[in-house]
Amino acid sequence: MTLSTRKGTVNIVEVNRHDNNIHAGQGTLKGLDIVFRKFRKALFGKANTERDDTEGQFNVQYPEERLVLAEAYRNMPILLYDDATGQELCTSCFQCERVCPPQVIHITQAKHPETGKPVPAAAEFVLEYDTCMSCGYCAEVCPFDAIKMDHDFELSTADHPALDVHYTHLLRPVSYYEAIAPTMWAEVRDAALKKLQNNIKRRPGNIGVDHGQKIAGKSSAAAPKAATPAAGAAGRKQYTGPIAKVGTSMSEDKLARLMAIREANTGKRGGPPESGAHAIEADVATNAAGQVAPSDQATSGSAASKATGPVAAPGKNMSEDKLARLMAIREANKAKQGE
Amino acid sequence: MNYVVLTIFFLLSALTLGSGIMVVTVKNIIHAALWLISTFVGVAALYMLMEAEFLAIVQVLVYAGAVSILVLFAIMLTRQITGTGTRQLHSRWWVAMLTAAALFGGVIVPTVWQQGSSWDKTASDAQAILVQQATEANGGTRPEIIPVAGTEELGAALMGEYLLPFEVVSLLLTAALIGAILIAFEERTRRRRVLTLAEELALRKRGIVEPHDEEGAVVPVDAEQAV
Amino acid sequence: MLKTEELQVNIGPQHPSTHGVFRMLVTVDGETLVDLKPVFGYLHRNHEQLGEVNSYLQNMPFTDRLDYFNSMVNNHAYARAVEQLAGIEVPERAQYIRVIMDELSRILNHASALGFLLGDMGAWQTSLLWGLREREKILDLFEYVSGARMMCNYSRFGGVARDIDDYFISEVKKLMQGLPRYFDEFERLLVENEILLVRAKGVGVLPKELALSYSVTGPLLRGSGVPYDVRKAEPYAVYDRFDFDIPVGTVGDVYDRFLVRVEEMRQSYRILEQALQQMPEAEGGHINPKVKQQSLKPPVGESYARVESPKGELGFYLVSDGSGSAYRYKVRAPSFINLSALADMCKGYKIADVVVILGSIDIVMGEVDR
Amino acid sequence: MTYWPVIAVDAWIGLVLVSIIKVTLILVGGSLGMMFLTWYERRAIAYMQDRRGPNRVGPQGLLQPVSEAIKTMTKEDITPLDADRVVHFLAPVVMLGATVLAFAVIPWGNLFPSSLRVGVLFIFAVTGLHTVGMLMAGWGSNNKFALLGGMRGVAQMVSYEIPLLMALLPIILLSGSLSLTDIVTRQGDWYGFGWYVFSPVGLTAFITFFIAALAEGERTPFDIPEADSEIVAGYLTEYGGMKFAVFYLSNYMTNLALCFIMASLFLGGGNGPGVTALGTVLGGLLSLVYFFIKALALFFLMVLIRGTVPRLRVDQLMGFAWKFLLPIVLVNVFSTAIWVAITRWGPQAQIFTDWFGEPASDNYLRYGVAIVVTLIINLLAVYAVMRINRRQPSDLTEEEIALGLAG
Amino acid sequence: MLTKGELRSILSTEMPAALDQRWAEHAATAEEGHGEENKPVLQQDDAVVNAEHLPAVAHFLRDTFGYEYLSNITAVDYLDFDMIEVVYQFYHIDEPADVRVRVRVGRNPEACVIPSLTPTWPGANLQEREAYDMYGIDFPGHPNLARVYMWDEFTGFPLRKDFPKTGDKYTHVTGAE
Repeated sequence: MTLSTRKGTVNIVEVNRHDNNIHAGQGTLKGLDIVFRKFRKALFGKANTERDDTEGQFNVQYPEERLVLAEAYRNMPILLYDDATGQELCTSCFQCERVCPPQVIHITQAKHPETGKPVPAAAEFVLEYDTCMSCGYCAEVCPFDAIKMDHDFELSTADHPALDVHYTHLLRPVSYYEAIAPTMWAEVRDAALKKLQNNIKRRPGNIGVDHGQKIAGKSSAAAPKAATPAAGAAGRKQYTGPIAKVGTSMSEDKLARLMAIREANTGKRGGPPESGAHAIEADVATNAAGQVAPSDQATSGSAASKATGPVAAPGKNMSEDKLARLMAIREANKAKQGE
Repeated sequence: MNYVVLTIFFLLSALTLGSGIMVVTVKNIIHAALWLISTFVGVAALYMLMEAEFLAIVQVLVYAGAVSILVLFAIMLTRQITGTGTRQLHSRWWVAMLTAAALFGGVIVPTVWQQGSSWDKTASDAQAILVQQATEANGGTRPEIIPVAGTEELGAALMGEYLLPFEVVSLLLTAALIGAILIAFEERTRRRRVLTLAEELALRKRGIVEPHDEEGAVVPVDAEQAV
Repeated sequence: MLKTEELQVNIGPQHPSTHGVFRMLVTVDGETLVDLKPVFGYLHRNHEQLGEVNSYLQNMPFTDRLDYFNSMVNNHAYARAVEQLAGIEVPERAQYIRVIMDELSRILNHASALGFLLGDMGAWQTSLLWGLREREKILDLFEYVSGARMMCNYSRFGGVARDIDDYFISEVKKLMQGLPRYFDEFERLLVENEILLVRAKGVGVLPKELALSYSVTGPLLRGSGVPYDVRKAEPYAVYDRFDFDIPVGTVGDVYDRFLVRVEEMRQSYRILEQALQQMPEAEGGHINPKVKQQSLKPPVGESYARVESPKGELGFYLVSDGSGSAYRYKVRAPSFINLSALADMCKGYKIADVVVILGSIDIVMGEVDR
Repeated sequence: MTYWPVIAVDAWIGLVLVSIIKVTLILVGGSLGMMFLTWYERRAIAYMQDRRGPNRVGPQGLLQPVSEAIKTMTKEDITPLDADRVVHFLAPVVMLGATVLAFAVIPWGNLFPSSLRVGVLFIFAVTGLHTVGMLMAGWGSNNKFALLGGMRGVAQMVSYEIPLLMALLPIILLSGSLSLTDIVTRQGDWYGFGWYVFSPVGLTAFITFFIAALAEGERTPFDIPEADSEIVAGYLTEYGGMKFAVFYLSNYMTNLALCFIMASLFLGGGNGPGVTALGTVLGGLLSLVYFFIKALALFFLMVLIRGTVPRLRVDQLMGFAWKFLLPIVLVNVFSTAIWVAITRWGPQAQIFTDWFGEPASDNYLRYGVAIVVTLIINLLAVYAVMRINRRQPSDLTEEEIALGLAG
Repeated sequence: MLTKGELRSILSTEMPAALDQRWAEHAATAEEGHGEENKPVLQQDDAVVNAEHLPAVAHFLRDTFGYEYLSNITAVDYLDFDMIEVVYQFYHIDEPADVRVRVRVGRNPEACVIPSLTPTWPGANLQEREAYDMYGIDFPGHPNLARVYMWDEFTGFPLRKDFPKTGDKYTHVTGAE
């Protein structure tokens, strides 16, 4: 139906009010029928995992099953440091502090111990996790790719003051971020590491490394974050849910680029990476090994799956194919280093 | 006579009488109504003790379940429920008491006079007495229907012997029902009706800007809103 | 004669069906509603003043918190207002991305709003959970593209934060294969349900003649039979390139609003189909690279930009004094203004209808209280 | 061993003991049954909504109600300051008492028949006492929502008791007894399939009774007394912890009892194929199984309805009871009388014998005629009632059409 | 369809008394300082009407041109001009562009009075209440002019530019005062 207005015609569709139908309960019966069909489908355990599916159980049994998080997923900001040297990427340029909408970032710039001149490194970096609104602006504006958004969301704590997170607990190795967001890191990696090299030249002594090295990304228990994913990771099973196929979004050329970058970097860095990276690689390996026969466990419906990986890893959120590819890359890298 | 039954009987009687006393002594009328329900239930239990199942159940169904609910309903819609500050005793309370006592005596004395000799009879004895009385009344032959409170007998009696009173009572109740509906209907039409937006608009379209209800009060219609 | 006494009841602020902390001071005569006073502000956080303190970019994530069901639409509207103020061009591709996000938002909003409406009517959440199932899928897509499920913070001045990729498009297409089934199921479940009919027909009528004077917009206005849709009246983004209909009701009661929402989901589906088809040819990247996002200082002036949010006309009124933050930042929140019709719409109906009428307006307190 | 006969000296002591054991069994069994029902309902409704429902505590979440019982029992018992403390406290007790009494006369399959001659009436008499508890709760809480809920609840109960009892009349007419045990045994013909629901009058009675039972048990679409979206939780608003749990318990036990009663009255109770063939003990056990399956199936129907339909409004609820259910039920009583006349009257109505032959259980002609006649009467009644209640668009004024009242 | 500024010229012939000329000179001075930061400029294109004539103008706009949808009421506090401007945005149902009617009133309580549009446009109800709550504008004729966001006991009007904005909960983290 079209309606003519001064501007021309507008297509309108008048809704059908079913005024002239006789309603003797058949509408209710129709409803009962469709609900019963749903019930039957769900009762026999049909799982609803595909995006075009409208039948079957769609809920995720959270602590055991987890959705694969998108790479772009942002929760709380973290700071990165280089695995190899322990150099922090942050240069205290205050861009993030300025852009932060709720004003929760507080940076103190490092000073040269002798001259007192500012050094491109942060002496202290405080983030109020309780007020942070996870908008992701800090990561977006950071010219040095030092601040990134973490994927860890299990941050609940009874200790409210601990949510003013300090530098030591904010730091993660670069490899950690690489594991949770490989493509996003690959896009910026070159530039970031180059800038870091420039900054390191201007950092005297131990400035810029004396926060991250002490905890080396393995996250002390005092930190409200970081301890939790590892603790809860044992016995986690891979959920091939609606978003599990995120990894497929990595296009071929991107992948190739990633490989190239990795190879170049290993050459540049020289020497084996630091412990953090090792740990992650080991975890990835165990994770992948544990996934040889995950399917029957996943469908068995038992609450706790039996996989007992030693320490699970940030890599747990990745889909299988992504993991496999990452593994392949890592293997290649290792082989290169060994030579 | 069985002591257990006797004990139960006294307990139930105490409950019934105690509740009855509470009905007239408590100040809060809601509590009074609740005590009334307790009385009804006690009476029903007494019926049950006498194996008059149907009567007991009807007592619960009608009195405890329906009549008292209506009483409660009516009470809750009134004010002064708590009854604080109201006097319970009239200055000539003794007149009322004497009247009540006289009436009670008028019922209980003849009963005791007549039935006093059969107090130690059990239920089956009572049945026998009933049979005997009915036989005497029927002129020596045992009648087919023994008047006890069974459902079948009740039904037969209502549809046979007492058909006319039954029908008269039914008519009376129907009349009462219709009357109640009439009163309620009148009340409803007289009540100030709250107009919905669409009704207001419809009235305004017909040119009635300020509709009056029957009492002459103006149902406000915002004249400014007329489009 | 017997007289009945009017009773005042506070529905809310803590009440299962007031959609947040919202209070209705209701005067009832028996069960019939005589007067209703909406009371709110419990969630007031001075959003507009924050907008005058923050820089233009900093304010973007705050708009997420207005109507937290449709943060994509809020971002879009705010970005439009700033773009209009600063004269920023938006690439075609970014426009398409915004349209896709808006229409996905509309589907997810209506799916859950209808579920909540039926929940208010007393249906035990079945329709709601079916709606939430579809909503989950869409939210997962939002998360994939923007990084967050609800607080998307996706638009930027002159575009959107991240480009969408082939995977996203293929997933949207896949989602759209299932959506018609969901619509059909939903209609089978409830559209002709007798109890819904008696609960919704003739309830909360907002006549066509009065609807516009109440300034209501969105499904509320269209349910009353006024074919007004910002997407048609002022085709922003690329809406003039799509072929879609405006669903309108005839009576203006709860049932019409219900049906209009159901039909709007189908129309959104049509728009999505066309958008995905036209998208590959669209020029330009996902964002205008010339715009200085952080230090944006629009010239002195004012702008008002509006979009058709799922709840109605969402507008942002900005006054710039040439500095980095707005001189005046005002949100024309559809839920807030639609609420002004609530009291009159409820008058004369039963107290049980009030929650249904409120549900049919589809308010979000984050937007009402700001 | 010597004191054992001492106890048995007086028969009444044994009677009291047995009664105590029975009452305990009913209370414990009822509570367990209620716990099971909550789990059953939540799981079933979860599957309807594509969810899983409680599945953590115990196998398949079966112990979830237990954990919740513990939770409610350990909660603080709060009485509002201005509430009528005694009434507020007694309301759940009255409610539960009324419910438990109803269980006294339910025949558990063919194993434990009940003996009360007016069992059917008894059940409705004692469940009628619910209204007292509801009103006490609503008034005693001193809360407007609670009072509204209590009032609504009582109005609903009182209204729906009439169609409920009237819907029962055909069954009483058919069986000629008020005892549940008798009614069940009389449905044992036709290889255990002589259920009353298979006759047109029985079917009509069943449907109307089921609808009225939904209202009596406060189930959707008639859960108006506790309509959570309108009046928070109705008369339960001010209750928490153990008192609330008692209300909850009584509510579910009522529903359970109603399901048992419906299974007994219309679906043949424990009757089914093979019950008579297997003998007393085995057949009795089988009948118990049949009985529970029927009751749970009926409860599933209630859950299915809860998962599908919205709630009616108060005035619509009342209108439905008085304008739809009551006329249909009354006509059904009449057509039951016709059914009885056609199938059973021999000498009373010679003309039937002339036409259809002697009344007997294998005189299919009589049954066929009865089915056709009563079916026609009932369908006509339903049509007439719907026709009268549905106002034609031509009867409406222009404004009313504009208001959307046509449907 | 009315173009930008057309209503102003129409009004100057139809209802010359309704137009508010007081702010023309202010605008002229502001025009010179264009480009200077942190200084808002008064818009001159739209019809600026006297407060008491606002209902008449609004009805004129609705009845003559069919602008019957009052979309938005925005109050802006121009502290520099000691004036509060209220912008009424009207839409025609078929037109993409709005017509803005501006009312400029003083900031002191006696002058801050604008007749309410709620009797004709009930949709203005909550928006006028909001303007009252946040800016202290009195709308005579409004059925229930009470605070809408702030609590009733609150004093002051929070969105006025001279309303004090103080307090930082997180000074203990930064150590700043």
